[in-house]
Amino acid sequence: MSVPGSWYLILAATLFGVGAFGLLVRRNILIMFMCLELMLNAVNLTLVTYSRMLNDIAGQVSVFFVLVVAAAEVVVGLGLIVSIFRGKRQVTADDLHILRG
Amino acid sequence: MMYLFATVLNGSPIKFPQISYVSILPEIILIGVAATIMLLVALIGRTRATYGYTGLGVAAALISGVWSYHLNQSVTSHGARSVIGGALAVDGFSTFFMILTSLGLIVTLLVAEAYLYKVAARGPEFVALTLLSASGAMLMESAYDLLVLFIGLEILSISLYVMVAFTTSRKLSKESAFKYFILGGFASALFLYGLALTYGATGSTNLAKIALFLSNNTLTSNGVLLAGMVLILAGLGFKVALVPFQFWTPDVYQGAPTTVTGYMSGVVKAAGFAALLRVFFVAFETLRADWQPVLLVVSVLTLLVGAVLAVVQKDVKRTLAYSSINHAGFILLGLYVATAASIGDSLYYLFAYTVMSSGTFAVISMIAHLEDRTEMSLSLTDLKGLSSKYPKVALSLAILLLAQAGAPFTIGFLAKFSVLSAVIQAHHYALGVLAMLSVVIAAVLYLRITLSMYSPVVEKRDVSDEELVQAVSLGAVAVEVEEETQVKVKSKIPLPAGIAVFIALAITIGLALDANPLVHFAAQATLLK
Amino acid sequence: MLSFLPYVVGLPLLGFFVLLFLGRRLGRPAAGIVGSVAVGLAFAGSLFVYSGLVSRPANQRIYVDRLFSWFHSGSLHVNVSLYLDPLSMTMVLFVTGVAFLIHIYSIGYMGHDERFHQFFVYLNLFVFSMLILVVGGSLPLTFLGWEGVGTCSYFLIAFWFERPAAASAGKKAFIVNRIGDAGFLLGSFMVYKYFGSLSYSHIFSQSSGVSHEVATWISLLFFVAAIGKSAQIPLFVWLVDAMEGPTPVSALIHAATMVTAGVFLMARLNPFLALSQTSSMVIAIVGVATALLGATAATSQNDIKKVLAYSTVSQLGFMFLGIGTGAYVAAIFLMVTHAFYKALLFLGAGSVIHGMGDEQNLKKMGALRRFMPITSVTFIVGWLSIAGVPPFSGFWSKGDVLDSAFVKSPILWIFGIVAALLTAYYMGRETYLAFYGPSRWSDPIKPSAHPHESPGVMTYPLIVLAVLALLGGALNLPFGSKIAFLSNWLAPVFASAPSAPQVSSSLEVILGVVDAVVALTGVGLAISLWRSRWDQPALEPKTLQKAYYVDAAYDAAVAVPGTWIARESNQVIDPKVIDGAVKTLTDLVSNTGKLTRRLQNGYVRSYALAVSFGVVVLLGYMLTRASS
Amino acid sequence: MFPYLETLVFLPGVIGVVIFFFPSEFPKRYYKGLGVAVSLVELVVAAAMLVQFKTGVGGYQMVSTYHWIPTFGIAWSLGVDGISLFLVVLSAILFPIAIFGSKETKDPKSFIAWMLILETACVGSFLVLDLFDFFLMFELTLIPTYFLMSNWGFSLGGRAAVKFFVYTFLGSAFLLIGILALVFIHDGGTGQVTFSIVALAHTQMSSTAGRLIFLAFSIAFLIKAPVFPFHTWSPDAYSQSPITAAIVLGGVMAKLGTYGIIRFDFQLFPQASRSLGWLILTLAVAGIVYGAVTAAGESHLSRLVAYSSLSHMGFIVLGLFAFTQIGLSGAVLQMFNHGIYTAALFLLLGMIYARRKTLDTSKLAGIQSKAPIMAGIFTVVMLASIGLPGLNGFVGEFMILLGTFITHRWWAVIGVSGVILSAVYMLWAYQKVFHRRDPEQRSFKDLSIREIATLVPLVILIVGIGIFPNVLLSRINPSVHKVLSNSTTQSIVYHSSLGKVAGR
Amino acid sequence: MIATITTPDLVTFIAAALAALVGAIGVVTLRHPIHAALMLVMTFFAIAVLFVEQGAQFLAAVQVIVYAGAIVVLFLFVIMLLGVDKRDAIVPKDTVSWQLPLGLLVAVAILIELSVLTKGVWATGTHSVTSSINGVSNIAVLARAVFSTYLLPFEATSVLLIIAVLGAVVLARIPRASTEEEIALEKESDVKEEVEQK
Repeated sequence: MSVPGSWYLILAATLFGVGAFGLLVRRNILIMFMCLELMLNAVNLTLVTYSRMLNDIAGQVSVFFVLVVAAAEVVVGLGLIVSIFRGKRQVTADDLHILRG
Repeated sequence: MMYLFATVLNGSPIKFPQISYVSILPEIILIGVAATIMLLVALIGRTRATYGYTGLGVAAALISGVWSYHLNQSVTSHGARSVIGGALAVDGFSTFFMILTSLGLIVTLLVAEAYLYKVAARGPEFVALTLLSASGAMLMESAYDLLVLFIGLEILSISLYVMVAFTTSRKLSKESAFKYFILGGFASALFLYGLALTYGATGSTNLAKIALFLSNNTLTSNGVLLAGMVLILAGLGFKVALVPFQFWTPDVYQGAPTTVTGYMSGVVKAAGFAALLRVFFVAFETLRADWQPVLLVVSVLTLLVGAVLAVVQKDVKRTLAYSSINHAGFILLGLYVATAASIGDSLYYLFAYTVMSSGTFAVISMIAHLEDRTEMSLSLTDLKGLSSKYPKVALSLAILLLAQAGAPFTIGFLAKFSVLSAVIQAHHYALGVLAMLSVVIAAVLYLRITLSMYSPVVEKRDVSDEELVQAVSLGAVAVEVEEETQVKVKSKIPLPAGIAVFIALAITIGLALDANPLVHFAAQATLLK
Repeated sequence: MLSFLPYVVGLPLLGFFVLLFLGRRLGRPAAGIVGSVAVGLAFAGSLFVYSGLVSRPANQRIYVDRLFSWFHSGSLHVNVSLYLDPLSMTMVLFVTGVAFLIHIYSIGYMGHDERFHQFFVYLNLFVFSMLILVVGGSLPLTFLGWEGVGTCSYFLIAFWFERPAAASAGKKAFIVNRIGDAGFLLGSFMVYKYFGSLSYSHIFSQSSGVSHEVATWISLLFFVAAIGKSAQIPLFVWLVDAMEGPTPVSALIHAATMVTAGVFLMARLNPFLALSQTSSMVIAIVGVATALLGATAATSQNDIKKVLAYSTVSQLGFMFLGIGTGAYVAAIFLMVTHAFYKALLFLGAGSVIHGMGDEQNLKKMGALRRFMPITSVTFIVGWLSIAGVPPFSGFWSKGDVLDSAFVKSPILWIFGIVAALLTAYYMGRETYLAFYGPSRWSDPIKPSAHPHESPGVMTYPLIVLAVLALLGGALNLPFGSKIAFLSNWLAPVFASAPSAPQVSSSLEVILGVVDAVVALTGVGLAISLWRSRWDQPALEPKTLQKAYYVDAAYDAAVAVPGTWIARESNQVIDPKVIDGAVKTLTDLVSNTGKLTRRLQNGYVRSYALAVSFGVVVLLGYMLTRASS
Repeated sequence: MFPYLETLVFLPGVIGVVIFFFPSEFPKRYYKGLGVAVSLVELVVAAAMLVQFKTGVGGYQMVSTYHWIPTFGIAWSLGVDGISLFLVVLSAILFPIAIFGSKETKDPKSFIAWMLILETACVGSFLVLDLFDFFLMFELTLIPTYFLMSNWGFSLGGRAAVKFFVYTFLGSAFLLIGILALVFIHDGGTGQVTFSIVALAHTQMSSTAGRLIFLAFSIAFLIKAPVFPFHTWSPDAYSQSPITAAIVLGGVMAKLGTYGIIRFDFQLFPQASRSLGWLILTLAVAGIVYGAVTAAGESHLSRLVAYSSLSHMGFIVLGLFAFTQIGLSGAVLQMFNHGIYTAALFLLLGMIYARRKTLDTSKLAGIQSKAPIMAGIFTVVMLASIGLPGLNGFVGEFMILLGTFITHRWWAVIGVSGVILSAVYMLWAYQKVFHRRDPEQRSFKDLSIREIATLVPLVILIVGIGIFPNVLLSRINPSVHKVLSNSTTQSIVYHSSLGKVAGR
Repeated sequence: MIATITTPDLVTFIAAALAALVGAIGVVTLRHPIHAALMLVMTFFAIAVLFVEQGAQFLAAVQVIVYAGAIVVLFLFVIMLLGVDKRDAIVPKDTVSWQLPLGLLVAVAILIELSVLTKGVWATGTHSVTSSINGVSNIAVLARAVFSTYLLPFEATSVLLIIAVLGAVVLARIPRASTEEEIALEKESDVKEEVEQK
């Protein structure tokens, strides 16, 4: 018998929480982005776990799609970051706060 | 070939679902034309003129709109159906939104023409991205499966990230693109987590199956389900800018190219609401008692935040961003009431809002073009003297703004009226009063914009607001009207944008004078299942 | 013949319109002549009407001419109808008569004014309004005339509106009168409420049906109106200021006709007074007090017209004394004779002013009898008449009033007698200061001031009025009922009055003698004190000069705080309090906005935090919803 | 029959909209003439309607209905009765005069277009018999007014316009809620969604609901009128509007509030109108006194007229809530009269402003000696406003106070003080502006023939109605009687059964 | 229940979970982006292990290839490209003082709320019969699902990839201010914007 699904799920939730926490507190844009990936991975873990628990392939299929989405997002996101910060020595999100109020 | 491949893998053949190409033709057209445009760019190369590409895009939008209308007609006569293994629904609801999306797309593309001239090198890509993004919107609107919904959402969003970033030579644009991207990613993650939890709780991602499961089973522990639902609400609420998920809206609306802002406020919001409606009224219908109070609180907050924060803004686009938040609150109000009539009213409102908002941003974009500024942060004072320079533009903007404020003989009025009547019919009197208060507060913001358009450019000492108010209330002054500095600038209004604004105006007023078609149209779109 | 009545009323109106549109073109003196002719014809017409009325039997001398319906709604029907009875006939006659004389006089007096024609525009309108007032067949119509004369009075007082004093005086007169008008309106409302109609014929036929209390309220409310119009305590202040108007105006409006409208009104409404002893007493007391106040104040004035103004106040007080004691006929009698001699005195004063080059200060006159013989003689006639020296008209009319006061209450009579004594005295003082003594007008600063007699157009009216003042007593001589023409003539009008106080003939003789003695005493006193002196501060105390500081008291108690309240209301309460409340609401919104927007701090992390926070709250809510 | 009402409602507005699409080559100087011509045609149609109007009949006449949005139960329904009749005529009279007297040179095209649209909105508000349509028209008045005020107004016109818009819009917000609540209560009772006031007049509801909805309606009307203490937008709006708009604002639009009270409050909520009448009466009386006192402290003539309007509208509201035939008829009459003399006052102020560029009483003096004709006409108008008998202001005021006295004695007594106070502020201002001598001896042209021509119709009306108010009253009375009898019948029926009313 | 878990499974799970957690915490706390990226790789690997542990072999492979192989490499490229050397710590003087404590609070709150909501019952859905994973092989079952029920989303992901390409092209081609004059203008407008915002 394998480890109960709920353990995995709690682990996934924790990973999700850590990722979210990272997004909230980090100011390095790249690291914020990494935290996003972390959250997506947590979701993936959840989906795979559910897939096993429900004996249903849909969860795994979802992970498959999430992977694609994540890839596309990363491509565009990093492209964006590059185009924004090209030539700048700093990639701090806090520099971008002109728009406010 | 496919079949062979599948047989080799596994003794039994894969049962491919019946693909009704007719039903997904609108999306196919958009995607196909986008691909064609990219191909043409590769073959022909780039020119500064982008008429051709825009024309292609508009044609695609038009055809997909017409086709959606055709679908709508067939659906109303033959009934709704779900296609491609239950992944998509073709019903009054989805076709309604697809028509709306096509409309918004047409306006966006027409307006973009003038903007594209300035970013000529990448013009075709912009058109292609917009078409792709709209196809994502359509996917969201007809999705009958959370996963399809998610894919649609991402198609919509990722292309939008690029569109927002289209003018990153400006600092504001960069900032807004970045914020939208990070927060959009965050919202997607939340949505996805919600999807996962819902899947775990119900064993499916298909809306119909979820609904079936929930109506057949009474869960002893529905915590996961509720958590999933809340996270989905957060993810979609982000897209339609509900409080407290609205923080990105003003920043992004302000910093994005105005054309894109218009697109976001119209098409994207419509798609978001479509998804929200579909998920909550199909999949989570049985949980109504759980989500209804949430919608109440959120809609009230959204109404108030949108209105109250709008009146203290100085930037036009930012102000309008808050106004769109206020509108979102109104639409949500109809969802909260959740009667068949009220949903129809919400849809009506959504339609009206999309048209008015797209039109408004179209005019703003036109002003940017006329003033010969690629992108700008247009403050209220920048608008001064507009009416004497471009009376027609000013009048159009004024009408659209007043329509948003709920002026009579516009669909804006009918929209507010119908949502309110649903609210009152359900005996939520206090809520009605509150909503109207927010309308009154919001009226100030529209008036402030029109006011600055119609006030002359005065080269005089700056009188502070407080002084002026003081003077008005004391009535001590009967100052003569200052002589305007007449600056007659004869920039030509770009024809495509002119057409776009005309379309918006024609719908705004025309469908108010003869209200029946749209009323019926929206009412029929409430056939969700 | 009676049907000629509308034309009598209409003629001055016609004159008004002709002068209004053509006056400037007519120029002078044609405009004045047109105006005078209109009023003259009206006078002639009223004689014609009179002959018609008098030809009827005494108890049928009421003629109602319903012209058209003015306004109606529900049970309210107000017609434009004329109501002619002996009382209004009397008024019509003397109003048109005196007005005609004064019109003629004005042609001369206003001869050099730049707005000559306009003066006659106003005068004709005034005569029309006055006629409407007296023959109006219902309360609203009377009110039309009532307000009309007030408005004309306003126009005419402020005729020389470039002078701030004149403008202010006009405004003051109108506003003070409006206080009275409020009483008139409320009185009318009461009448409608209890009678269901506003027309006299209807009211009078039912007046006995109301309670004492209602009658008291109604009569007191109308008395408020009369107080305003007839310058009684406490609303007399406007009349003295009204002397800013041209002198013919003072003569016509502020002495002879308009100010007596209050007396007329009370006489007209005698059925109510008859039902209420309370209000009669109030009227009598107010009347005698006013008579005394006016008389004392008149003793110390230095302005030739102000003496006459206070005198008018005082005489009107006498009339109200008559009304209050139930001697309506006496009051009307006094009103008519007063019209004669007071118009005479004012016109005489006007002649003096005209001759002196607009000098009005008595202390700068003297010895004018040598330069203005006709004026001085007629003025002396007026003096003796008002003083009540037999056989001048004032003796008879004032005597009647005092007699009835004696019957009512000796205390009233004593005050009345004192006032009568003072009347003889102050008019003597004025006569002596103006026409006798050393000349004090050879002012080196104004050498051009050279007194001269006025032209014939001014002196002839003086002569006519002097004759009337002398012989006016003949209207109602107390020698048997046959000769008492006015009493007989007016008897039907006051039929409902319980009984006019009757004095035995012996007492009447005694009282008459007392009156005469008092009058002569007053005259003698004036002669002895002022024959050779002109400056006696001891006899002109400041308090009396200022008329007991009533005007100043009004300033302090009403005008100053009123202005303050208005200003505060306009500059503080409206913008700061009421609009301030509105503004507080809007500020609440914008301040909330300003506070809330600080959450929108521009940091993307904070936005994400907000999103997460939203999720936390939503999850938290779901905790309460989750099934266990 | 000729569609009088349809023509009246749509003619100016449609032409106004069309004007917006005129080519820019169209000569600017013709716009004013065009505006006058259109509004004169409107006047002719209104006159024809007046002739067609049957006297002695209380109900709606010339009724026509078109089902506009059947799904929402909304119909486009027009009709006229004695109450709306003269308000329509008033609008038809004032608009040509206001346009003819306008001096706006800036962008005449839009100016005329907005004016014509405003005329449609005003006339429409008076003629529609459907709550939805009424709300639409009631709201529509705001937009042209807003533009007129902010584009052609004085320097602070924009701010005043926003204040005006938002303030009245706030009232409308409650009105809309009230309308919907009423409609759905009716729907709940009868299962029929309709906005027709005739149908809704017999809605059964609890007295609490009736009162609340009554208040929701009333707040909109009280703000529009304006009635104390909801008036603070009006001094700003009146003083910052272009004179042309001020004429309409004070002359016609203020009447929307009082008209709404009669047409909707009284007919839809007779119970609540009576039970809460004391409240409105008190506000009205407070407004009479407060408006007059505040006007006395005012130095800006337009603002003074605004405060005086507050006082006069107080009288009108007083007459309405007296619930007597006399008071109500008087109030309806006075609505017309107030429109006439207020318009005339604003025209005169405009003429003074054109000459002196100020309306501050402390900067004006001695006009009467330079311009006797203007002074004369001003005097007549002023006296009409003071309520001098023989001029039009009197009859209405008298009837109002009399009607009030019968049922609410003490309110009438306080109201009478307004008679005194109105003389105070008016004469005070007149003295400052027209009397005395101008210390600087500047020149001041008397009225031109054109200006006299603008004013004469109003002066004729002022005098004519003062003497022959019956021309109006004979048409007003039957409708007023109907309103009152409706509300009394209803109050009886309310306690017994609904059957009788339905049968009637 | 724990007793029934086989030891290798338990050990694998604990090891992988620890690795994933440490990696995640490392991403969040490490100052240098490159270190963070390496920590991310560790998490990805750990998760891949957990996938295998749950019978999702194919996904585990894809996870390693796509995430660790492609995505993190992309990250590293960008870090190199931008030449970011400025370090950013998690707790330096933060401009928004309440961000860190509130962030922590919120994250913890979400976790707690989730666990309270579930009460240990995570999966309430019914076991699937139609698309069971106990098929021939993981890949075959997955493929079958992708080409039948999920055909549409599968096709739609192609659009995503187009967009990714298109986006990358567009973003890469964004013209920089070319002339000195334009650069000056840009700076000026930046300054102006900042002033306006303040």
